[in-house]
Amino acid sequence: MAGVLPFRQHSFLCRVKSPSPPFAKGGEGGFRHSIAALSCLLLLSLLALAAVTQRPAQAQTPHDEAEAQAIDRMLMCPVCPGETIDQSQVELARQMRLRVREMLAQGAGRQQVLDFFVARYGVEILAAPPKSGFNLVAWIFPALAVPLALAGGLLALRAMRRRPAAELAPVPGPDVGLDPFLARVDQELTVAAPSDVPRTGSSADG
Amino acid sequence: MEFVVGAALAIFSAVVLAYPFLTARSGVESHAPVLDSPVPPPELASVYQAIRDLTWERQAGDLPEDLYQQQLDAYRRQAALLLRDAAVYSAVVGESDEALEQEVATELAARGGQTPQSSQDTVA
Amino acid sequence: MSQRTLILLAVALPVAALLGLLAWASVQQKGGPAGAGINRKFGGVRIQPGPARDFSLTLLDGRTLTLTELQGKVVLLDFWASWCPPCREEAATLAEVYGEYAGQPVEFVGVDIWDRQEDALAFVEQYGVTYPSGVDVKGSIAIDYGVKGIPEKFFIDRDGVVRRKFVGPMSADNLRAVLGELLNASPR
Amino acid sequence: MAEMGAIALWISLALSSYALLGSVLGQVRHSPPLVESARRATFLLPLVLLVATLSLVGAFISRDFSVAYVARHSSLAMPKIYTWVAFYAGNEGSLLFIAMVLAAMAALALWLAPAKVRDTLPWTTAALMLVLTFFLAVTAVMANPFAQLPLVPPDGDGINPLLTHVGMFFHPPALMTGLVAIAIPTSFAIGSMIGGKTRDEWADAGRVWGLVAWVLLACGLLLGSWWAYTILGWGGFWFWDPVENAALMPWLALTAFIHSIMVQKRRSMFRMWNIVLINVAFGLALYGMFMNRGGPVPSVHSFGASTLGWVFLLFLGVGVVVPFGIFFWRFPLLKSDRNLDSMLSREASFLMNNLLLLSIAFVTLWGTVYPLISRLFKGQEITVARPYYDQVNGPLMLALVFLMGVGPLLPWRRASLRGLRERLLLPVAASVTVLALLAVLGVREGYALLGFGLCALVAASILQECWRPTRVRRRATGEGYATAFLRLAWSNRPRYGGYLVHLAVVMMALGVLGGSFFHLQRDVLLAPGQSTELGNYRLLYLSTEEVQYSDRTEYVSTVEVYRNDRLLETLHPWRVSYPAAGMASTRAAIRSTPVEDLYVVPSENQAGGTVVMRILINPLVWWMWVAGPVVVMGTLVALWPQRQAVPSRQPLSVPPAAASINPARPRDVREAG
Repeated sequence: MAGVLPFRQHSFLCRVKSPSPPFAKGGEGGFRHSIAALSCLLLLSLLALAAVTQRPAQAQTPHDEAEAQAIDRMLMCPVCPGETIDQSQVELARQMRLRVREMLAQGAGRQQVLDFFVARYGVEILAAPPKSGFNLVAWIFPALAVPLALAGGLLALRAMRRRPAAELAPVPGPDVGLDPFLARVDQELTVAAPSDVPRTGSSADG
Repeated sequence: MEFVVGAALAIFSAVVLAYPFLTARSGVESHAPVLDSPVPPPELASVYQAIRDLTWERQAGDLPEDLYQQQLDAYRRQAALLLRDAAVYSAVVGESDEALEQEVATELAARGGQTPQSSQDTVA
Repeated sequence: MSQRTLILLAVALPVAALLGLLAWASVQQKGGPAGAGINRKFGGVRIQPGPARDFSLTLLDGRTLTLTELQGKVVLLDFWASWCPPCREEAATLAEVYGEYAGQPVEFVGVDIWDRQEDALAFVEQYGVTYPSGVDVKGSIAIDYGVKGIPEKFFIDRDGVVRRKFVGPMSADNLRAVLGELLNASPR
Repeated sequence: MAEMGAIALWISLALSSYALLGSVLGQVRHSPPLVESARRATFLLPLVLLVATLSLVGAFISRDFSVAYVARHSSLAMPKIYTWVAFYAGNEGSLLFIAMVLAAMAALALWLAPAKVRDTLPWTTAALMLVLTFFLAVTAVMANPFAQLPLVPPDGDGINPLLTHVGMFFHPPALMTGLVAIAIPTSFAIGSMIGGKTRDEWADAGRVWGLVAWVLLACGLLLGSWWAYTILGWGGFWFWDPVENAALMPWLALTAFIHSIMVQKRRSMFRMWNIVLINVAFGLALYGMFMNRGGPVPSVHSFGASTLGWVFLLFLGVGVVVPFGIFFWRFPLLKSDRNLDSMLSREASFLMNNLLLLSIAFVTLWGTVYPLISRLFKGQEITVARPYYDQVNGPLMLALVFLMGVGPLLPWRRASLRGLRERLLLPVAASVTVLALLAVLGVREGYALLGFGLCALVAASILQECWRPTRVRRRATGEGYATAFLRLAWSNRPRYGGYLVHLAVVMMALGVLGGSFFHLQRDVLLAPGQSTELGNYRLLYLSTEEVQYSDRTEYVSTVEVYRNDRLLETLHPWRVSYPAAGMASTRAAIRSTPVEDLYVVPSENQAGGTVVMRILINPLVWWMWVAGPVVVMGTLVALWPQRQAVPSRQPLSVPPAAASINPARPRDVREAG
């Protein structure tokens, strides 16, 4: 029936080794196939392109300003819980942003600016804990936990695989008198889904 | 005024809640779920669904014919086994007579160390 | 151990630890999140004593004051703003206690932050503040002292070392106690 | 009005306690009337709570300031439309709201429960009622919205100005409803475990209600981002704030659950795993509620510290320990019927996706508790905010997007390597092409490149999965392409609904990538008549109009946007200052196109019409908001009831040959062995 045809074609597809132009394949199906693929590609590339067109424009912003904005996002505003000085509109945040720019203009580097504020406000001024000392714990946990979880998942999968697949293995229990029930299964499947009748042959019961 | 509405609400609730007890005492048929005639086991639906899935996947060209046939047969057999067990079970248990059901359960427990699934074994 | 016990332990231990931590943190928690930089309640803040950062402040009368000028005196550095209710609450007290220490090696400096010049002038007038005060326009003094809310006070001893930090409105008795302590600690 | 509400609240507390005790006792003592009576109580509850809700609404509308809650959250100046928002603006009202929606959803869930779970329904009822009783008890005893003031004030305090935004009409209710809706699939799981029906009986109800909670949370999160984007005035939409995380974590666990429950539905596998997942989601939801209501981590938009914290901590403990206790009690019954056929199968990819999602959830959880750990062991205050989460969760999310592209290509049971290679060909080609294109165009951020490449992979694989079976079906049936595709999708709704949601996720990913890697930002001080440039735009600031109201001053600015000296649009960003509340709120003016957003927001108004503006170009963020409706549509498609291949109900006759057989089911034999 219908299921056989596409199969051939796919094995043909498989022989196309390089991931190069999808329209290399012949046949009406392949052609349509590639149209769909192309349109998808086109859309995505256009979108990405749109994002990228901003790149040359970014050069218009002085380098220091981009850097200052990056630093703004690493410093919390001390008087408003949960906001960085980039986000906050209070006076103190404005003054801190100003100080960041002054320091950069005087030639300070990113780390120096951060250190300056840590010395005055404590580490909690940093939006993320520093990757040193005890605070490494904050960073190590995800780095350890995630591979462990994935490894655990793989182990669990292996354990689930160890026994032979139950449904394909002979089910314990006698098969006496199964035929009438098999017939009923076929009948119910036919009634439930007329269009997708599974083809069942007499070879089915064992 | 507000207290009247509140009281009315409380009385209405009480009546609705008391109704099942009243009907139960006066012998009117209770609304409690009754065990009706042998229900096909719930697993059956999922096996049928699996078969439809399988068919869909074969139609989509995901499955080689031999693998499809092999799995289809396995599923059909599983469904048939479920149907047969349900039929046999209901034949033995009869009209869901609780005493009989209990008897079968104990016998089974003695034989295989396993009780059949029923709402009764949850209470223990 | 069976699979069940293992899983049980793997779930129970972290959950117990988490619940314990949350309970501990809830006990610890004082007051709650600070509201937009206003310290309504009085309290001491533990600090590492260290040399005070120098600053220069343009006072309301136009003169310029630097911290080095005050070397040898016990200095109370008070951060305030005219719009802040607890600052208003303690303003008269501060002015009064300042008067008491006239003639002793004690100086108060009022640093007005996050505020406007004209409001500051009105405030000083209203509460009879006589000690040097000025507006920290760029906020550089506040940043140097790590001010997180107002009112906030720093006590600097006669050697120029920051000894104490307090938040919230301070009572006259508390003020006298701390000033006395610092005066006695390093008599010159 | 207030008395009636209070009475209704107490009646509902009595009803829910009765329903809880009644269903447990009725089940233990085999008393069908008691069980039935308890069931009726669950249907009465929404009705009684509706009375309570309406009386609070009535108190708001009639400006009854003798009710403390009304006085605190509304004022005479407040437009009546904001009653809806004021209702849940504080602890008391939001708890009543939660109780109301939980009661309504619980009644609906119990009413619609499939026959398969009927035997264990009383236990499910008990679990649901336990949750509801908790909320009602807290509302009635500790945070009663109907509490009266001894002296009636002439006017109320008014509503928090940040809440007067369209997003606030839907974002908090969606989040609260979503969080509490997780109780429903959890209760079905708990009910079936207590009742010993540990096969797949609960899988259908669990999936449906899991999806409902999931889509509600998704909408809540998106609307919250949109609100933050338009009103908070910093130009971003997500900050990994503790409150945002509180909703995100259960949503992640739910995402894992709605994938994994499909495996149980289709393949009778992952039984234990699904119960663990839904319990974890529920636990995380309770953790979120605890954090928002008096938790030890401050946040911009939490309800603030209160004594409720302890009660919610206790409830968190109970809500985690009890379900897991039941799980371990029923552990031996929860073995799956089937084994995994192959590591290279959809089942396996689902498990991996689950683990990734849970990893993100737990890393986020770790981030929220780390400050406490630092305080405990080092006595040092630490902030964990966006840069941390971006760094630790970013790679995980990319991995998730990758799985989203590959997972659907894997068939159930077992994939042949050859087949997989065939199916990966096109998506990988698409991905490589996009990558190459971007690299040629000069994109150098590794993350952004990888992200766009993975988006292409997912989009291409989804298109292929729509296209390939359509073609096959067309060949077989001779239908047109559209008909073939629609029939195909309709015959496998969970799958195609899922694809639609995946597409929406790709859109969101585009928004996130564009917004975080390619945005331009500038803060400028502008006097009227001055202009500034950003990107290809030139912005001319004309003027600011100042409007005084009794409680606020509104500053509406006019900015003309030019590109290549052509006027594109005139924008009106505005800012409102509330001197009494010491607050200000802004409304950004956004020129939004699929390519990029031009975002203008005034952050300070100075004398003489001078204004400090923040101007941003945020590429692709438009897609983020379009994704919302697509998520809802996809979920609706997936939820649309599937016509099951229902086993017929005709009596099962026993053929003579079979009558002599031992009725023990084969599976039982297997499990015993």
